[in-house]
Amino acid sequence: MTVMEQRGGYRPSPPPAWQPRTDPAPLLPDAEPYRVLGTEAAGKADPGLLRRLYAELVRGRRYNAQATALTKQGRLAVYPSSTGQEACEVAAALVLEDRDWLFPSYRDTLAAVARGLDPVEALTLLRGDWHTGYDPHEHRIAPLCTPLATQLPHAVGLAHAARLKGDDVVALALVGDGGTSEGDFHEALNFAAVWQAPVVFLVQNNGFAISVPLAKQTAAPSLAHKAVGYGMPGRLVDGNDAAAVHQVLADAVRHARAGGGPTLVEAITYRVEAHTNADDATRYRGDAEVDAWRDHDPIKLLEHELTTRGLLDDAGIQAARDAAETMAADLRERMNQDPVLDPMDLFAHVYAEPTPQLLEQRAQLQAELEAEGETP
Amino acid sequence: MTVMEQRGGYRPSPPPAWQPRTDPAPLLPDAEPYRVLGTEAAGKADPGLLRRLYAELVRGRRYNAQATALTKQGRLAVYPSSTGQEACEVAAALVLEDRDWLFPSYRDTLAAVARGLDPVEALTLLRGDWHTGYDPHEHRIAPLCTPLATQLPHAVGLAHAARLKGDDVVALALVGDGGTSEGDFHEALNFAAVWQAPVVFLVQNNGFAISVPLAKQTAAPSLAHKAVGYGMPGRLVDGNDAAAVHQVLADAVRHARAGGGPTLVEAITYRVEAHTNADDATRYRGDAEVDAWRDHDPIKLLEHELTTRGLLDDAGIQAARDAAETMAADLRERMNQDPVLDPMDLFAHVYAEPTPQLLEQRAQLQAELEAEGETP
Amino acid sequence: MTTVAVKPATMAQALTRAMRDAMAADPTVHVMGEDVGTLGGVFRVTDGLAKEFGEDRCTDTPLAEAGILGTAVGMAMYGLRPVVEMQFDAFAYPAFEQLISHVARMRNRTRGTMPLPITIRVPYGGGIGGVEHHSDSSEAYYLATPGLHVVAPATVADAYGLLRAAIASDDPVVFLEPKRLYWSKDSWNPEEPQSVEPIGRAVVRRSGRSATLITYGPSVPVCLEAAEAARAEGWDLEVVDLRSLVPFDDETVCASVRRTGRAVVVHESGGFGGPGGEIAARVMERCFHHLEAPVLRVAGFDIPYPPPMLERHHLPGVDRILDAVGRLQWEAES
Amino acid sequence: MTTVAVKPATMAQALTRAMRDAMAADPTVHVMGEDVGTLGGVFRVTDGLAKEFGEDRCTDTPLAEAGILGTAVGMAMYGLRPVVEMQFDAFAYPAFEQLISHVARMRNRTRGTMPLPITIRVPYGGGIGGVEHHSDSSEAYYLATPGLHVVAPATVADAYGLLRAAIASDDPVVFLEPKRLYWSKDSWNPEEPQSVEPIGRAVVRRSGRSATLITYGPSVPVCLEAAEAARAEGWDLEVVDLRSLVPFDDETVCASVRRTGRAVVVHESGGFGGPGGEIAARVMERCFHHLEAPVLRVAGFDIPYPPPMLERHHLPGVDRILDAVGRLQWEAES
Ligand SMILES: Cc1ncc(C[n+]2csc(CCOP(=O)(O)OP(=O)(O)O)c2C)c(N)n1
Ligand SMILES: Cc1ncc(C[n+]2csc(CCOP(=O)(O)OP(=O)(O)O)c2C)c(N)n1
Ligand SMILES: [Mg+2]
Ligand SMILES: [Mg+2]
Repeated sequence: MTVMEQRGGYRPSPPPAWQPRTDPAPLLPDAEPYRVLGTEAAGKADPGLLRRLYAELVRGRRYNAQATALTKQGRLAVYPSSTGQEACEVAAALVLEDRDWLFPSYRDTLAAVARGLDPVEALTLLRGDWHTGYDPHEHRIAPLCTPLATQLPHAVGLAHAARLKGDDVVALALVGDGGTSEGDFHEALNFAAVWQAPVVFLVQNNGFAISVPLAKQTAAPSLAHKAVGYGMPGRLVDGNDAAAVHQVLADAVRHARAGGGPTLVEAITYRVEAHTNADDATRYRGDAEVDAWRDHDPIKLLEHELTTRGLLDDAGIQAARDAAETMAADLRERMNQDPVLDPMDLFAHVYAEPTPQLLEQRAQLQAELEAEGETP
Repeated sequence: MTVMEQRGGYRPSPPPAWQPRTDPAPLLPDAEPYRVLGTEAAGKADPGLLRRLYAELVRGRRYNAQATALTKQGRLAVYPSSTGQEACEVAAALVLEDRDWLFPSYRDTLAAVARGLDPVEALTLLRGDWHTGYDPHEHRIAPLCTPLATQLPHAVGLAHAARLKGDDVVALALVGDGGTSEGDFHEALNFAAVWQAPVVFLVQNNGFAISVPLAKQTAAPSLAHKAVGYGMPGRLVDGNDAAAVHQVLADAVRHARAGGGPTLVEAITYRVEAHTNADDATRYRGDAEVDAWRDHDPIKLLEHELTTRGLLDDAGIQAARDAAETMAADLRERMNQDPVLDPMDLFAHVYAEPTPQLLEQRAQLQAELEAEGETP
Repeated sequence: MTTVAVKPATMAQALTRAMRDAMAADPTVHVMGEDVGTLGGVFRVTDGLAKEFGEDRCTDTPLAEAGILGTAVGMAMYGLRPVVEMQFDAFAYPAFEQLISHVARMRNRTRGTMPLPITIRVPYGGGIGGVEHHSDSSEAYYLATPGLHVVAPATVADAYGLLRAAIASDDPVVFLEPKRLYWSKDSWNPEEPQSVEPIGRAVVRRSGRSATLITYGPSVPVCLEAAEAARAEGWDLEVVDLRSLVPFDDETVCASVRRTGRAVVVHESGGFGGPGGEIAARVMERCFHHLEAPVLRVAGFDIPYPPPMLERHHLPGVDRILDAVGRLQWEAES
Repeated sequence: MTTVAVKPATMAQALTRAMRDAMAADPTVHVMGEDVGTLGGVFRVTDGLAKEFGEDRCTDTPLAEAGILGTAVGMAMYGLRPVVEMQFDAFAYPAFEQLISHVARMRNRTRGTMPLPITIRVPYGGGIGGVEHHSDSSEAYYLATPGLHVVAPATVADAYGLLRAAIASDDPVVFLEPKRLYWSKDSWNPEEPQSVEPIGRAVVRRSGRSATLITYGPSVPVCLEAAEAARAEGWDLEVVDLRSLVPFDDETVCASVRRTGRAVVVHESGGFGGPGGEIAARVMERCFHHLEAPVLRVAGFDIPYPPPMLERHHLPGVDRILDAVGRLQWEAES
């Protein structure tokens, strides 16, 4: 074939199959975190919900303080506090229906408690008597997850399975800013979007992954911007504004329930305390930063709104505090009792039926304990 | 503290630390893949470069055909052809300086060959006599990488190390559309952006990961949109337009070299042949789709441009074809010779010094071979 | 009754049939992985399942192994029975954190309230001329992970029976499919009703008096061949096919070794830190006074899996097995 | 000369010192990982390095272990010597594909032209009351991966000497740091010039005639304690500290067992498929006719690592070791 023939016969064509699959514009988060408290939107919020959020925030703050105190008394091995992040924890719990599932990370015992889990059961992992202190099916709360971001694909799989079964179930998964760097975050979000699974991802961006500040974690405009790369909407919210977090999550849950697929929500918040009681935060951050955030406090914000609008008075505040004290006293008392342990549990749940090898080992331990006189 | 006191003393403050870290707008890819051939931009392109690209495309197509033929003759264990994707392969090779590094995936032997690697060395992995048939340092080509996306963090680390050393080195890493779903893709891009490493990621979106079409791989507006979530620019380019791919990559390389950090480029192309010679593509796609893409062929596109503009005549076309035939004949002849194998190589490179255990095993094999009379 | 001439089936076909039967019997069984749907898998082991049961039951996933196994965990939490295909052994590595930290431990973590009945199918082992990363034997990693069952069939019938058992198991099972036996055939008749083979029972594939070859998966046919060849040397070898590495059938293995007094463990996986050490140590612990010689091991070398043209030097073959048998201190015999 | 009273240092301090000295001696040594910079690591083992050498030499990475190890591979390709910290053993699992498919194989893949001198520091083992995923013993995975060296110090001096050797090695080294020995002290004097301890040599920590305890890492002090306690029972136990699992020092181990005729392998890692099987099998293969009894194993149970309040039942302790020694068929003695 000569050049002439070619020139006559061939017309360059555009790439055939390609077209933008979705319009990115609606996926992009707003430039500023969404806020309700102190804005006009607060007027439209349900006062009952706001009061409920307030009561839970106060209880949550007290719960965090009590759990931290228990580490000092040697009653908890370790406690990663969510003080300062209560708005996220509480909103995540309250936004779900009973039939929905919550996938907490290791820091989110409060979300589990706010959803109705007995605080003692929530703290079993951190006390050290067993890994997960509750039956996940009872409150539809997956085990508190220690390996970061690994719970996210679980949430996607569960939501997908529910949808396949035709059940109206949404999964809400919590993860930290640090956790977004893990490959599992990426794979989970991608699967969710491809499967259009009814799942909501809530990133609590509390500024730090232990000592590592967000600037060393990502160069993205915001973590919510990651959503675009999966084809799901990204939303930014003030994570200390309980009303805003609740509203953004409620929208995302509704969207998922209606078959609209997953949403990524980034809540801007702050870890006011150290990473855990074992951490020394002065090594990596100054007091000024912490103080600034203490001012933008979730309880203060909501209390201000409620009192200003006459929805809460001193009696109401006192009632919330009393309820929190009751919870704390009960928790303190029950955590001060030594848990009853059975060493044979080591072998009881490894398999549905223990292997012959495990039975041998069980017998060995049994004999040892009998020799020690530990068991009858 | 009473409500009144609080109301007087506390003013809600905005979240203190947060601000959008970068403006997302310049990171977003254009709505349409960038094209040069057949557009005004072609007039500004360097004719010498276009002719060089053309010669390499013709040679590359011939190389692909020859390698596939070698599988039929049992001279290659397997060959994943890049027929139809030559524009990406060739542009990736030509855009780099000698001191830069190329990180190919398993499909990218052509990119390595276009960069100057002996085709026989490039094909060693697929012939089966050794894993990597060349010294990566010689041409600064990392080993062809089989586990998908795992080469991407390598590219980031190398580029980062070069920058730390003060060397002017850019790394260009190739990956497929399927590979973007792996966690390593995510982690590599994030590290690159946080470190502002001089690295360019080229995704060859050829429509399929073996049998799985892009629609089952991602719901994103485009793969280039993933860049936003890392805070790096995303670029879309017509992957069959060699001039466009070269230009977009050249811009990205220049940007990286100048300290501007990484870029993600998505090239829209098509895998015209089956996944490998062992694959049966009729199981998952129809002829019509393939035919449409055959029309939007990288060689045809560039040939049309060059001939239309009088930059190439029949003699030039013939010269390119002849050069390709010479390469193919040489490759055929050399691949038809049995490689010389030394079974003792199995133990030679596992460690800098073989362990005592390996020395024992080496002696065992040696004895076996002597018993068989295989070695002197 | 009429007798019908039946074409013997391959192991691959038996595996397909096992999944098909399981899916037909139990709507919670879901197959998932890379290319398992439309294509039917790169080894065609899931061929036809998407067509018969729909893409929701046999799903082409995105290309991400941790994502595949991680979402399977979530599906199992909700009551499904995922059967996951890892395309090749080395491509299961990205999923190791999900495997070790969750799949193997979720039941234990939750005191049995959240079992994960997941089957992880891993085409494994070498001998197929595959390029790097396509021929690993990774069972050592699975063995050392409590909470997993680890199974490897060697016959067509076991491929069916054990895969049915794996899918029916309430525990996670790593199901190792010897790649180079995919196209092997034996007397298995696909037209007959098939039976489930309980996990955890070794079987004596060949009786013998001189010594025991303890093996599993792709090395079983090699050991049977070696046993045939050994007759010429005057050895009558017994061959034990473990079928399941976890749980381990000490009873069958030790009964054999106590009878023969000598044993060689044979597997393709690397020797150092491989299954053979565990097996040899167990046999020694339990049969010490019956042993006429140390339990020897014939295994792959302690090297990365070799390129195709050199793999035959790496794989345990008949000669290497006979050589080991010859070193079982027969001098002491008379 | 004046004698100065020197405070003994902890193992953590010796490790810090090893990195500091290596970084000072060789500008290509780079430390990287989660929280290793500003914080100095969650165990403070990298304390002060970022301050002394700058953040480019001791870098807080994003939170992604595959990314950490994967970028370290690239850095090593360019001539650096990365020292990677995995925050806890179980958090190395996400990096397994990079470890197995690249770190362990790159030298072999490229016929030695692309060595990867990477040290992977893994705080490992239990006994510190850590919640789930913080106390694993993962050495079985590393042992079964040809191309890696696997090292575990048990003394402060070895922590220094072996880490220096690991960093200087042209091969990748998985360096297992027994978490519960981080705060242990011994006679190591940080003011003295320190020496590098070549990788691959076991050492007899205590001589004895009755039987050999073969061990490493966190179980070394436990075995020494057991050996002391055993005197009351009339046993004089020898304790061999392996120090390096790969390469394995068959010579030292077998010399000891040939002397004593009896051996127990002790480690925290799970028994089934754990290092003990390999070690017992090797000893049997090499010392069969010297053995008065089977080589026994005392290991962690084959269970996921237990919660803190139950871990003492899981960990091999003095009693369990003595019990095993008691089962070494002493009746046959007289
Ligand atoms: C896979 C994995 N790597 C490392 C760790 C150790 N680790 C525990 S918490 C933590 C920081 C988490 O940061 P972020 O995700 O922001 O959550 P936050 O602690 O702020 O709630 C790290 C590194 C872990 N748990 N899992
Ligand atoms: C980690 C990993 N998983 C699976 C595979 C098997 N595999 C080889 S190629 C391929 C498809 C790759 O698709 P894509 O990334 O789009 O590249 P392309 O083949 O189109 O060039 C798969 C699944 C692999 N090589 N590595
Ligand atoms: Mg955080
Ligand atoms: Mg592709």
